[in-house]
Amino acid sequence: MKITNQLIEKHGLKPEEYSTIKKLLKREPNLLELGIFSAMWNEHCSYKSSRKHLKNLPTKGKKVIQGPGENAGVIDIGDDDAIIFKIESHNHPSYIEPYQGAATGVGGILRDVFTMGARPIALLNSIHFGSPSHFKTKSLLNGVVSGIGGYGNCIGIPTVAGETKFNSTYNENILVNAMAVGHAKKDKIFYSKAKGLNKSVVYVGSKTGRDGIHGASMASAEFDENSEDKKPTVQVGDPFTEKLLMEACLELMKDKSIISIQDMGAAGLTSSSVEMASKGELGIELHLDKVPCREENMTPYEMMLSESQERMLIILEDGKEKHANEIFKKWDLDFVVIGRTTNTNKLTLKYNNKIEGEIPLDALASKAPIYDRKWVKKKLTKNKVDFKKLKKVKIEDALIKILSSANHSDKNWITSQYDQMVMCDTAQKSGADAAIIRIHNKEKAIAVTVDSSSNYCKAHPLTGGKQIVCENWRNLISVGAKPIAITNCLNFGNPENPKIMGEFAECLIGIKESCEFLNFPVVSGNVSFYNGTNKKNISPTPVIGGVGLIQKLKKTMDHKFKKDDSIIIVIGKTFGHLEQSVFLEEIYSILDGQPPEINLINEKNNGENVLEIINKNLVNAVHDISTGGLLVALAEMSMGTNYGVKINKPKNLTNSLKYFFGEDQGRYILEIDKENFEKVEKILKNNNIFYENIGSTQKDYFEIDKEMRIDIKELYKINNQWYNNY
Amino acid sequence: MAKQLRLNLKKNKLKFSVTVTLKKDVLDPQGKVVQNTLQTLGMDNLKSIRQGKYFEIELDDSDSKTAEKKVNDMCKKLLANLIIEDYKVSKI
Amino acid sequence: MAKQLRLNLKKNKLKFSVTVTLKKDVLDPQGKVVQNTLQTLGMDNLKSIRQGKYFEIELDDSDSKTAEKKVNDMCKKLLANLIIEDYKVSKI
Amino acid sequence: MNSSVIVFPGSNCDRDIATALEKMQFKNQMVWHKETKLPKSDLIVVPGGFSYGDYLRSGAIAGKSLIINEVIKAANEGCLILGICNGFQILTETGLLKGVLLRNKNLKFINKDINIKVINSDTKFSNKYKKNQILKINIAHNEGNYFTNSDHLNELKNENLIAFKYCDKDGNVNESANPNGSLENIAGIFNSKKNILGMMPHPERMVDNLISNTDGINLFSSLLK
Ligand SMILES: Nc1ncnc2c1ncn2[C@@H]1O[C@H](COP(=O)(O)OP(=O)(O)O)[C@@H](O)[C@H]1O
Ligand SMILES: [Mg+2]
Repeated sequence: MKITNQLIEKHGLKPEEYSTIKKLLKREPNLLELGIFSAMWNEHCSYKSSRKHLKNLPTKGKKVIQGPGENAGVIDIGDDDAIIFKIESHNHPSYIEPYQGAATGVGGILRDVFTMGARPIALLNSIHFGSPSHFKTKSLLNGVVSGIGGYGNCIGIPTVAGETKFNSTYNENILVNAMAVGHAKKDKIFYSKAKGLNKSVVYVGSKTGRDGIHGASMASAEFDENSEDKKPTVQVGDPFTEKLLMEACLELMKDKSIISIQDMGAAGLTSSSVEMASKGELGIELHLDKVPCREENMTPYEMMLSESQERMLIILEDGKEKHANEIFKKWDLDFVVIGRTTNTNKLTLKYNNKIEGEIPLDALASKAPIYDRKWVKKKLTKNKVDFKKLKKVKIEDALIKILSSANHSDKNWITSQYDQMVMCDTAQKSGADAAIIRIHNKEKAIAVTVDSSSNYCKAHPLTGGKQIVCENWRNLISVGAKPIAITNCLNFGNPENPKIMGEFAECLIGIKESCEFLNFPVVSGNVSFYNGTNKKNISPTPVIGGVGLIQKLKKTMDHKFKKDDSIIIVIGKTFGHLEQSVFLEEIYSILDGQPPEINLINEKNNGENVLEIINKNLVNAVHDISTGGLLVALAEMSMGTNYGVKINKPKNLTNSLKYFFGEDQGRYILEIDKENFEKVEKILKNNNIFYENIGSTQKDYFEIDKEMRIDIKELYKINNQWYNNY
Repeated sequence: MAKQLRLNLKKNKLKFSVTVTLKKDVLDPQGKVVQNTLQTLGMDNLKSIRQGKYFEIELDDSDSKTAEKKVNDMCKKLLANLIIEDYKVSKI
Repeated sequence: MAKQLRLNLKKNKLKFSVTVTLKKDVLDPQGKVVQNTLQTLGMDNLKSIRQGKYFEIELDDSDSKTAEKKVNDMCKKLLANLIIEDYKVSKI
Repeated sequence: MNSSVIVFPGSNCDRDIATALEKMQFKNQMVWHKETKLPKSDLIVVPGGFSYGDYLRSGAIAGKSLIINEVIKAANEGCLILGICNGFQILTETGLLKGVLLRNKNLKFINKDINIKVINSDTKFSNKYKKNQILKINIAHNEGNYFTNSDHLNELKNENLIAFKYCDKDGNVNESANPNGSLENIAGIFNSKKNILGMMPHPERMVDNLISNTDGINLFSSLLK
């Protein structure tokens, strides 16, 4: 078939890129080869727009065993234990088909983690929907939540934390990011780099169908007159098969059969085979007639580009084929030797021994295009909100409005659809600042959480980028964990637009600064560009997934008040920064102004001191102050317990709204027994930490002196209505 | 008498059956497992089995044309997901 | 020619549809919710909706009678839970 | 005491129950569904999870597996059988327990801690509990809505075969304490010989204070007596 300009365009390749392909090949590609280039050179696989910026992220550290570049990041948590984790987006498929899109997103990220030898122990998700009043939001929410639950519950891995946000910026492009965390033995980690000549390349898992063949689906009319609907662009997930695949892989990983292993994710067989061979500086030869197919008459093109789920590619040590085959047969999975490693440095594709395509591997990998795209800096707005012009609002009414809003309502409706307890190591479930998962049969535990802040990132990408890392760090600290490393999922609009590229570049600078300062390296991640429609891009939404370590889990720390008449202190200074706050957004619909500043020095000191206080057992409850400010955080600490607060009115701030709803960063609330107070004070004073004694806990009522008093059961009710009424 | 007739007409119950099936080429994990099970249970000659949904819908409508249109609407709006599923409506 | 015929015969694909529905006296929570949803979506005149399962089964069989018996067997053995469900087989 | 945990493809609470059994000093073995012989056991557990993906009907396909015939044989010989969650569903599909588990009435998967009341504490499975004792225990299922015909319901009542009922934290058995629409708030039942218990809640999740509570322990210690 002649490669026409139209065909090139339908494969998402630019004319210049096509010229480069011809140069690299020293000839015209055939259709199969064009498809392979299109799959490897697209943004998703090649990171062509982002690579230049990602390079600057701090990825090394004493605890880092493997940074970005593998299927997932690996950190050392002491003894012989390693934690393997990563986050990934599945935004577009989830908008088209929310249940299957979200489900296969979970499936994909799980494979990334167990490919490396880890047994997954926790799932997290960050989901962003359009405005609740948008006509699609409700069904998207329903579908995404049941899809995430459907997959995780079935495979039997607890979904323990996440975040859920609504904002009209996602009306036409929701975000569904899924994170998986696994545990492995340090000396049993598996990588994707191939080694050795003439080794068996084995296909295992589900059969290949015509799912999600991309580029091809649009161009299908060109090479297949049989209508569009033959080629579904959305994959259907099969968590049951994934469970079998996971158990089979983990069983095979017990001995030394595997040289390298790679899941077939985006661009399926193409990217997995190319990555393994190119990392190993080898060649690879595949016999496509051997590929297990679900449908009749599948072409090599379709096989190479199919994104059917629940498949893996393995390179085996010599003579291990029979042993491996037995394991996969036991689990009722396909197992076929489909090729060998070679010394040609080429990807060679044969069908019935006839060469159908042959491409030098460096053309697909190291010589893939990299762009230094134009980007512009975002100016920090000088606009301040003029309070005198705003209509008066009572503190109590504002609090109630925030607590009953979509974004700040209790997420119980969501989290009760996820099995959070399966595996019996979930020491702290959803609802806390971070979830806590015990390492099976050990005393230690990890804490995990995900965070994002699109409003801050939109207002000022650099500050926003810094802030999300800090918030994540704070959430881990709040449950008594020492933050170790993060993964990140960078959801942005169209990178060809210099403004959007600027948001990306600056968010990354912010992330880098925080990570460096806090010694909180990035070990894995994912970039998702082109979120939005042509004219309307989403607000920049980098999502941070963090992991922390609790050395000895004797009891869990959370944010719920435990006792009557204990002292409440706020660590960190309250200036009353209201621009970009939830208060202004929810009460006045004001979205203007600068986000709160981040002071990394204070951030670090405050956090480290809070951690010390927790470790010394001097505190009953800890909560970081995030969106909604002090008052919302206090309400969150009260709701669902028997204890409210009695807060003194602030003395030195003129505006109590600023005091109670301001979103100054780096702050924590601590509930401390009276008899421990002196010890806590001493630690804080010794280390020059700013803190304020703001009041005490009391039974049943949430009270600000001379300002408001409300039954905490009432607050709880208010906070639990939104989802059930939606 | 005329009134009676009208009433009857109004009360006319119309019944439709709807089948919703996955599009060809879409993975049917359930069907696959059911097929394997039937085969291990000794059901030879079984070539393929695909699973879908079935609905029996009753409408209080006098006109079978408009009723059928309504059922088609239901399918598009809720019962079937046209991205991955096809549906078929028949009168029963 | 005879051989050809036999081959054809052997290759005879027979296709059946099976619907499995909950018995009348068994609560159908799913159908109920679908019904409510449709009603809130403004589907007036909807009288009742019941949900069930649908299977499309292909057999490599030459004789339609035995094939149909086999399909009935499949239903009894696996596809339907006769305590709560009824099934219906039709040739398509 | 010797226990066996049956593992089906898709079982996912098998490790959890094994951990709990070992903690309670059972000598436990895992039994793969393709096996045709059971090791000598005093207790057989059919664990929770999504055997065969819950495809078709939850428990239906596992109910046709090879090993199930052995479980049925053992049950008829009086061996103790415990089916938890998906295990309960499997036991009803095999006919070892009567009735069925339908979709939850809200059509959603439900995972939360709920309360159940011990209705019959005079069995091998429940003798360490007090009658009417209220337990806080985790449920996690899509199909836990127990249903049976009126004859069987009468039998359950008359012969004291209801093991647990969903209740509120004060022990009231009512509609609002019913998480999934189960007939008469039934959370678990015995067969007529009371050597088989099927229950939707997960006792194996309640044996460790650091993770949850220890309300499930007495079920296992009852068996040890
Ligand atoms: N989609 C979700 N899946 C699981 N847990 C969620 C989800 N959305 C929110 N949560 C949980 O709800 C709680 C509140 O979320 P959020 O307000 O984002 O917390 P924070 O401000 O501390 O980051 C957290 O414990 C979080 O894990
Ligand atoms: Mg928090």
